Amino acid sequence: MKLITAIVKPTKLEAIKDALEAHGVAGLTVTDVRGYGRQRGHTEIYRGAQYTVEFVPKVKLELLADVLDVDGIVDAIVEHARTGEVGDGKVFVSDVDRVVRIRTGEEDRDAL
Amino acid sequence: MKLITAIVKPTKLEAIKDALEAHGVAGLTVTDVRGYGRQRGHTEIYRGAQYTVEFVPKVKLELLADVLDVDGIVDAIVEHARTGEVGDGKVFVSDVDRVVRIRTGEEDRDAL
Amino acid sequence: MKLITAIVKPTKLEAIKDALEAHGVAGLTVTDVRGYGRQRGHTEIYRGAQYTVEFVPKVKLELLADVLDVDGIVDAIVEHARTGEVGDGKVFVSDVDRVVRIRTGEEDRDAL
Amino acid sequence: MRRLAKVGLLTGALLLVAAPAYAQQDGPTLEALELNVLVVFLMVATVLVFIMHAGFAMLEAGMTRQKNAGNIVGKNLMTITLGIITYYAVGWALMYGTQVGGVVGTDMFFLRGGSYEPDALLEIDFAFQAMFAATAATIVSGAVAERMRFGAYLTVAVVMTAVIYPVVGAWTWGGGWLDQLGFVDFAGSTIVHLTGGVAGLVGAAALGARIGKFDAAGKPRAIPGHSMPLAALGVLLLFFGWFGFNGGSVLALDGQAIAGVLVTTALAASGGAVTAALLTRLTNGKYDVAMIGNGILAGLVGITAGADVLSNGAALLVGLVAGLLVTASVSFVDSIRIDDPVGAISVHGTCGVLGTLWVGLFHVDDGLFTGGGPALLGVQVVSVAAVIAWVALTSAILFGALKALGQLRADPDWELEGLDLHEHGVPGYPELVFGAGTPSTDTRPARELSADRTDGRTEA
Amino acid sequence: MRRLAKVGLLTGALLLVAAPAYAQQDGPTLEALELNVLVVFLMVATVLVFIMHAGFAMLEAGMTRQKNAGNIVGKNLMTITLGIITYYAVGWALMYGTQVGGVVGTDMFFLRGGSYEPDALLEIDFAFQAMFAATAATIVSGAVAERMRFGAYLTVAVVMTAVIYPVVGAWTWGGGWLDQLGFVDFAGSTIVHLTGGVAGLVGAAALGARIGKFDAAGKPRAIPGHSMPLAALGVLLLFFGWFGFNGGSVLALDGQAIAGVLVTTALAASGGAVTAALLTRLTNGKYDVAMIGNGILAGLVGITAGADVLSNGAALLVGLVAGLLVTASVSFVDSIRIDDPVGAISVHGTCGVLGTLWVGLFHVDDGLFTGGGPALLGVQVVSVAAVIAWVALTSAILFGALKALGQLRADPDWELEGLDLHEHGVPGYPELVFGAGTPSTDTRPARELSADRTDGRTEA
Amino acid sequence: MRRLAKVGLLTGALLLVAAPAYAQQDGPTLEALELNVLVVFLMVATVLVFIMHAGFAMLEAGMTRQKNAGNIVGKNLMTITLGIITYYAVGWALMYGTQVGGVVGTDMFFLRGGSYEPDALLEIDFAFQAMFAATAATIVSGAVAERMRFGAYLTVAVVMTAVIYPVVGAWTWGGGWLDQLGFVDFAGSTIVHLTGGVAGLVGAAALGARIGKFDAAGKPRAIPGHSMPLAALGVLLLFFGWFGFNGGSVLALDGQAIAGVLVTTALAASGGAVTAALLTRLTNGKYDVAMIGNGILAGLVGITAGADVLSNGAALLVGLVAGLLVTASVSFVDSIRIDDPVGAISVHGTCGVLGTLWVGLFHVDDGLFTGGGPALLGVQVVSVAAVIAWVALTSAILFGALKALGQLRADPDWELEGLDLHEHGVPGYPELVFGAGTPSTDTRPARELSADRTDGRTEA
Ligand SMILES: Nc1ncnc2c1ncn2[C@@H]1O[C@H](COP(=O)(O)OP(=O)(O)O)[C@@H](O)[C@H]1O
Ligand SMILES: Nc1ncnc2c1ncn2[C@@H]1O[C@H](COP(=O)(O)OP(=O)(O)O)[C@@H](O)[C@H]1O
Ligand SMILES: Nc1ncnc2c1ncn2[C@@H]1O[C@H](COP(=O)(O)OP(=O)(O)O)[C@@H](O)[C@H]1O
Repeated sequence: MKLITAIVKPTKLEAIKDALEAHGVAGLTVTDVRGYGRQRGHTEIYRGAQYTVEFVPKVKLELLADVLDVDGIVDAIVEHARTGEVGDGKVFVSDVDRVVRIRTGEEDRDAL
Repeated sequence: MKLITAIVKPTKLEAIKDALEAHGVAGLTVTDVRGYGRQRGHTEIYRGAQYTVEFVPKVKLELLADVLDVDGIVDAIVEHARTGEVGDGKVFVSDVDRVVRIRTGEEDRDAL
Repeated sequence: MKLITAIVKPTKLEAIKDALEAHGVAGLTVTDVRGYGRQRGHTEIYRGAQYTVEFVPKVKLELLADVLDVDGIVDAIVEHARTGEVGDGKVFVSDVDRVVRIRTGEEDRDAL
Repeated sequence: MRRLAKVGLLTGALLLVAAPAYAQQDGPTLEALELNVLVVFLMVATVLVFIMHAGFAMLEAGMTRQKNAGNIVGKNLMTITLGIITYYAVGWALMYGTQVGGVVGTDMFFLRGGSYEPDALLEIDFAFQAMFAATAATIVSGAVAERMRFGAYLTVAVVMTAVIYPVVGAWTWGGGWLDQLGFVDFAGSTIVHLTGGVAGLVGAAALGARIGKFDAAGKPRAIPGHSMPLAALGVLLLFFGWFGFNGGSVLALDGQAIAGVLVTTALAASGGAVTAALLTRLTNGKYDVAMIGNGILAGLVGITAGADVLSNGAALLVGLVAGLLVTASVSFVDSIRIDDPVGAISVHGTCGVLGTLWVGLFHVDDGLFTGGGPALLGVQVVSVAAVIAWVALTSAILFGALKALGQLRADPDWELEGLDLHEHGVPGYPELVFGAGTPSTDTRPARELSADRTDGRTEA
Repeated sequence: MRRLAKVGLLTGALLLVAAPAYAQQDGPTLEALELNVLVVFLMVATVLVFIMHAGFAMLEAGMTRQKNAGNIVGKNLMTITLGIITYYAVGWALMYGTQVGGVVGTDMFFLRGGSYEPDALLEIDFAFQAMFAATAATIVSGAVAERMRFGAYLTVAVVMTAVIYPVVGAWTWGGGWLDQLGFVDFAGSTIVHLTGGVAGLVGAAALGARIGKFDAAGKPRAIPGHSMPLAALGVLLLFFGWFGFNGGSVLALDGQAIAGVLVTTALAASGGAVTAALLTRLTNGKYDVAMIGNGILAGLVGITAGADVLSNGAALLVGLVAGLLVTASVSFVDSIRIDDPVGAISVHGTCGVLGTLWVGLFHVDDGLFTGGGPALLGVQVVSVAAVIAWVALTSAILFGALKALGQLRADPDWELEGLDLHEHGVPGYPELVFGAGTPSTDTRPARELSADRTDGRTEA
Repeated sequence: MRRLAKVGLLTGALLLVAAPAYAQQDGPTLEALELNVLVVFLMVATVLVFIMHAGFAMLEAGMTRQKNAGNIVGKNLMTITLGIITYYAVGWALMYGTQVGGVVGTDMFFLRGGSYEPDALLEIDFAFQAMFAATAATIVSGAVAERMRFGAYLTVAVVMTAVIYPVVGAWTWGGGWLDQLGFVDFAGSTIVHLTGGVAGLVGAAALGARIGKFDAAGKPRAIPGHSMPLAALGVLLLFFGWFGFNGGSVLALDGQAIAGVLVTTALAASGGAVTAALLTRLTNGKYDVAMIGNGILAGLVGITAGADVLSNGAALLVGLVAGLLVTASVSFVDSIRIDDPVGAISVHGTCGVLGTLWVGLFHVDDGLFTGGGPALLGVQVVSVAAVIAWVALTSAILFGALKALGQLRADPDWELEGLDLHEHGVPGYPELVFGAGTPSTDTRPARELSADRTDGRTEA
């Protein structure tokens, strides 16, 4: 089993979710995060003083998937998350030993 | 070392934490997340228009544990997170190379 | 590729970020989390009743890095996150199969 | 044409248009002016009491959890509006209609018929007093917050403003048997606040505690409200409105009385804050801001019965005592396993009793401690008891019936997930629950949107 | 020296200092007192209408998303302030200056010259009416929320208070042609609310919908506001202020009229809440709190035209109807793919028409259903049509010009990330966006800071 | 019996009950009516000034971080309440008691004894002025926000309302030496606002900056407030209340003066908004909403000294200037490394000076630019200097003593984690800190709870 993690622009979440749904993905988990990267934050003036925001709001998707489905899912995410502008984010894949569905106790593929 | 991740219903957090504490777990980390899965969100009417919430509030627990303790912890989580209703969530386990306790620099088992 | 995860005190975020930047780290992702551990929460009185907060606000940093950079980064985090008080948090390292930069499709080292 | 004209013209011209009969009858006499000014004074008082409903809304929202924030303010919106209609249709009649046996009025439904012709005084008096009726009802909403069904609450609000409060009013301000006994309750420590507090107590008892309020051993656990700024705003709006609540209750253009009442009101509220602050600091080591808010309200409830007949010193003192009493009462209510999320029972009930009895003790002329003997105190005690009995009985029937019908308490999962979602379909703070910017709405292909903004950002 | 003195002294002494001519002329006469009281009455009304701007700010902020919260309250701050200046410089003159052809005033710019000498009545009348002008403008801000540029909005606010609203005012309250026709609009269902509603409709149409408001198939999607407590506070502040809006519009020290207006206003608002609550409960199974808020405002707009000439029954009825109508209208506006985030078009536009026609139907003397024949109704219809035509035309030019200049709508990425960030540099809730405690500021070495607090914590 | 009765009856009957002596003495005369109306007018003004404390609470809370939200509103709750008591016990006496040498009053502690018998005017005057005293104190709380200990702040609030402000008041409104010099400060640009601003400056300097406010190089960093909607609500409530602050300061039933004051107040506030908006737009490219709010308040402070003696044009102008000045002043205060989280020093201090001197320049009769020569300006300058000297000295002693005792500044870890947690035990927004639905309370076994709700959800 694999865990696919994607850090993307918040405005892309809906499109990605729709694409993954079409792709047969049955579930995923979303977290609000803040990113620091090549896309710099803003420097603004607030009441006359400099206001530097170094973190940019992003959304993190976590998705458990079978090894065989990983590449398709990664491609779908990359396609729908891309604007071509700096700050589009990352997708990464890591290994998972075991997955359990709490409701039923099913494991691995069956747990998705 | 292993990382156990559980995505559960927010109302179950307290019971799980109490169970894990009883089980000897010394620490864990909690994140507010939103889940998309078999448990569908709501479709409501707000001011006459359809309001579809596709994400359901969930809580993510992350727990570093020694390999030997993993099964007991997973079982404890599954037991206390279960309502039997769709949306109870997932538990998954993955591998961790190295854990450091920041305060002391202790590593691995000693870092927990 | 490796994923370095650090759970630290929120007030240390800025110092750590500055240190990592000096260290050549190009990006990281931050999440607000709550921790349960040796550092106990508070027991307070609110309107005459006991108010026990068992979770302490923490910040989670996630950082994709090349294997070769891991130790230096971990050391930098540990150094700048440390107050010596209980609750300083953990750093842990895990393996990542593949990293993609969404904007360009570059992979692994090039994706950072 | 709508412009102010020179006064001579104006009084003539506009009045002739607006209300010819009236203008003819009154003319520019001192009496007519006094009447008109009295209406303006009561307009001020009416709007001040009205805005107390915003105060209750903010206080109750601030002192409960965010998952129920829409629900609680929804209750407040309905209380004042339903309350006005009900009091117009029925409540006023029972309270001020021609009485039967000193117990209840029988005419003037919909403000029609009865002993008064519709006129300026009737109308403004109604407006002022309708706000009071709704206040008695809204006190309940705090005590039953976070677990009662919305429909059931609407029923309670209707019955409170139609029957329970008006009957108390009939006995007292309506000239009924307690009034004849000599009961003194200037602006309603008992008539409004204790009535609301007792109904709240019965409601909270009938409902049971919120899930999680008491641990397995029955020990109370604090469930802090979600926003101290909203709670503080609520307290200050209530304090603001209370100047109209008490000031307007002079019900006459009597500057001496009005000024005196404003000062006693301000002093008592202030006293409540100070002792609540000090007591929490002394016992817990920390200043409990929510309790300071309750202390202010306790002082206000405490002065309400005697704002016009207490010296400034006695007013400050009742506030100081109320601040202590409310703190003790909140713990006591917890200790008997009644769950009152905002402290309504202690603030309005306990301190309502305090304020009423205080008049018996410190009335400038007739108080026990001011040389007036025990007679007034006796009347106050009897009246408090009578009101408690009536309200407890009727609200027990009301809440009991709703409970028997299974309509009283929200389902546990509604309660756990929040009443907002289940009763209203949408959380009070949707973006705190479902993420910012919901719905995330960038559904057009990227090329249709202009390129993401890059100003002020540099590519590394 | 600043102290109240005994009245005799006071009236003499202070008046002599403050306004010698005035004091001499008036003396302690009944007329002088009446004039002074009238000013106090209108001061009360003025501040009440003023606080409606806080009501609009809270309502509009609460009913839009958190990413635009700073922007929307910024608009409200600018509307009332720019509006006062513009109305002072130009608006009042066009509305109340010496008229040309019953269409527009021509003097009294900056309140100078013209038919009135500056005096107490002119000044207080201006203060009161300036708040009305700003109200007409601020209604627009709700309809165009979350996607219009700030600079463009300021332009709209200026033109609304300088020209569009004052011309409507000149035709009616200023004594122009509609007034001469016999148009009845007591406090401005048409003159203020419909004017704002029509301009809002034109603005919303010119702007187009917010990204994500309609799905690919054109079906409306709800975009809930970010804070129901703020929205409810806004509704209650508006209701509060409306007592001054309508009450003050009596414009005379006429207790009978004032009292009557307060009661009809309260009843209509209440009616709106009740039907909106019941209708949403019946159709969706849930009480829609935001719609209850809209229902209250709908009832208030509905009563505004006839608050002084409707019976209490007709007032309650117009509220009940308004609660239904606003609910239907909100859906209708959605269905024609106009995006009105806060329901301004339905509340102020649709119910503005309702209130104006209602006078034609139920005017105590001249209504169609009260034996007055169809004449008044005819005048009301013509007047509504005339106002719609004027406002639609001028605001179409205004919004059209802004659009042609590319200055109307915010860039899509501004809109997606929030107007706060792009127009104002800082989010309305920075810590919800960038994390709590921004900037995270513990930059001193650990040893300089005292050790982290450990009280109340135990090492395991 | 509590009902309005026909006026004849009423005036007789109720007055006899409430205040027999008074009723006898006054009768239904014009003088009695005027006095009673004056009390009503001052009641309106009093409640308006009171609600400014809600304005300060919301403004200060909105412009600071969420971790200190409970703390800051707690300070506001205590300032108004402690302030009322202190001013009642001591402050009024020092300010308005029989003076010694034009410097300080010596009797009337607890409003007793002294030159006035307790009567309607004394009582209402006290109520009105107590709100002013608390205003001077609460200004400080903004400047010292987010790092001062709660207990120390309470001490400051007491000393401000007991001594520092009353002595300034004794010199001026109390008839002391500055009054005798001819100092003109209508409603307190100097007496209230500058007094608060100077004490705030001293406090902020004594405390030092918040951690993170200045970077290693000493460059100021913005620390945005956590809620623009609350800040805007605060500004609008302050603007609202200021109509009473200035209007009520006429202290007489003088319609001419009251109306004029309301208009100058509205114009100045509006001017402040406009220039603050334009200036931030021109210099930063973005409209700074927080600065617009400061601009409004700056305009209000600027008009306060001369609201009754400035033409409308001069009023608008002082507002426009105040909007520029406050923007510059905020940057200047930053540049000298004083940390004033809400801009209190600039708004109340800098613009307090502006407003006071403006009177010397533009007083309708005696201004330098209106042909009155430099005399008044000289007096204004001297008075400003005297007040600054007194307040700076006394508050330096006060803050110095607290600092010497180690009681002034919160520990760094309190400050970093938030004063709410450490001073009050519970965050202002517990669910933002500890997660929604705290405590997560589903502790009963699953079978006891009804099954989780599945309505409207489908199993895939
Ligand atoms: N090394 C990294 N580890 C973890 N997250 C990263 C890393 N680099 C970037 N990110 C995340 O990806 C987001 C986008 O990265 P950025 O460098 O700004 O743009 P791009 O991915 O287009 O090169 C960042 O905001 C951050 O959340
Ligand atoms: N493939 C997945 N990857 C990551 N998280 C998942 C996945 N599927 C489900 N989840 C998470 O688990 C939660 C519960 O899943 P769901 O399918 O609704 O119910 P169940 O686990 O009972 O079958 C979801 O809300 C989501 O947060
Ligand atoms: N076993 C664990 N798994 C995951 N997170 C943990 C674990 N133990 C502790 N943490 C996280 O680390 C934080 C600090 O841990 P704690 O035990 O309080 O202090 P320390 O790390 O100094 O020993 C906790 O608040 C929690 O977020």
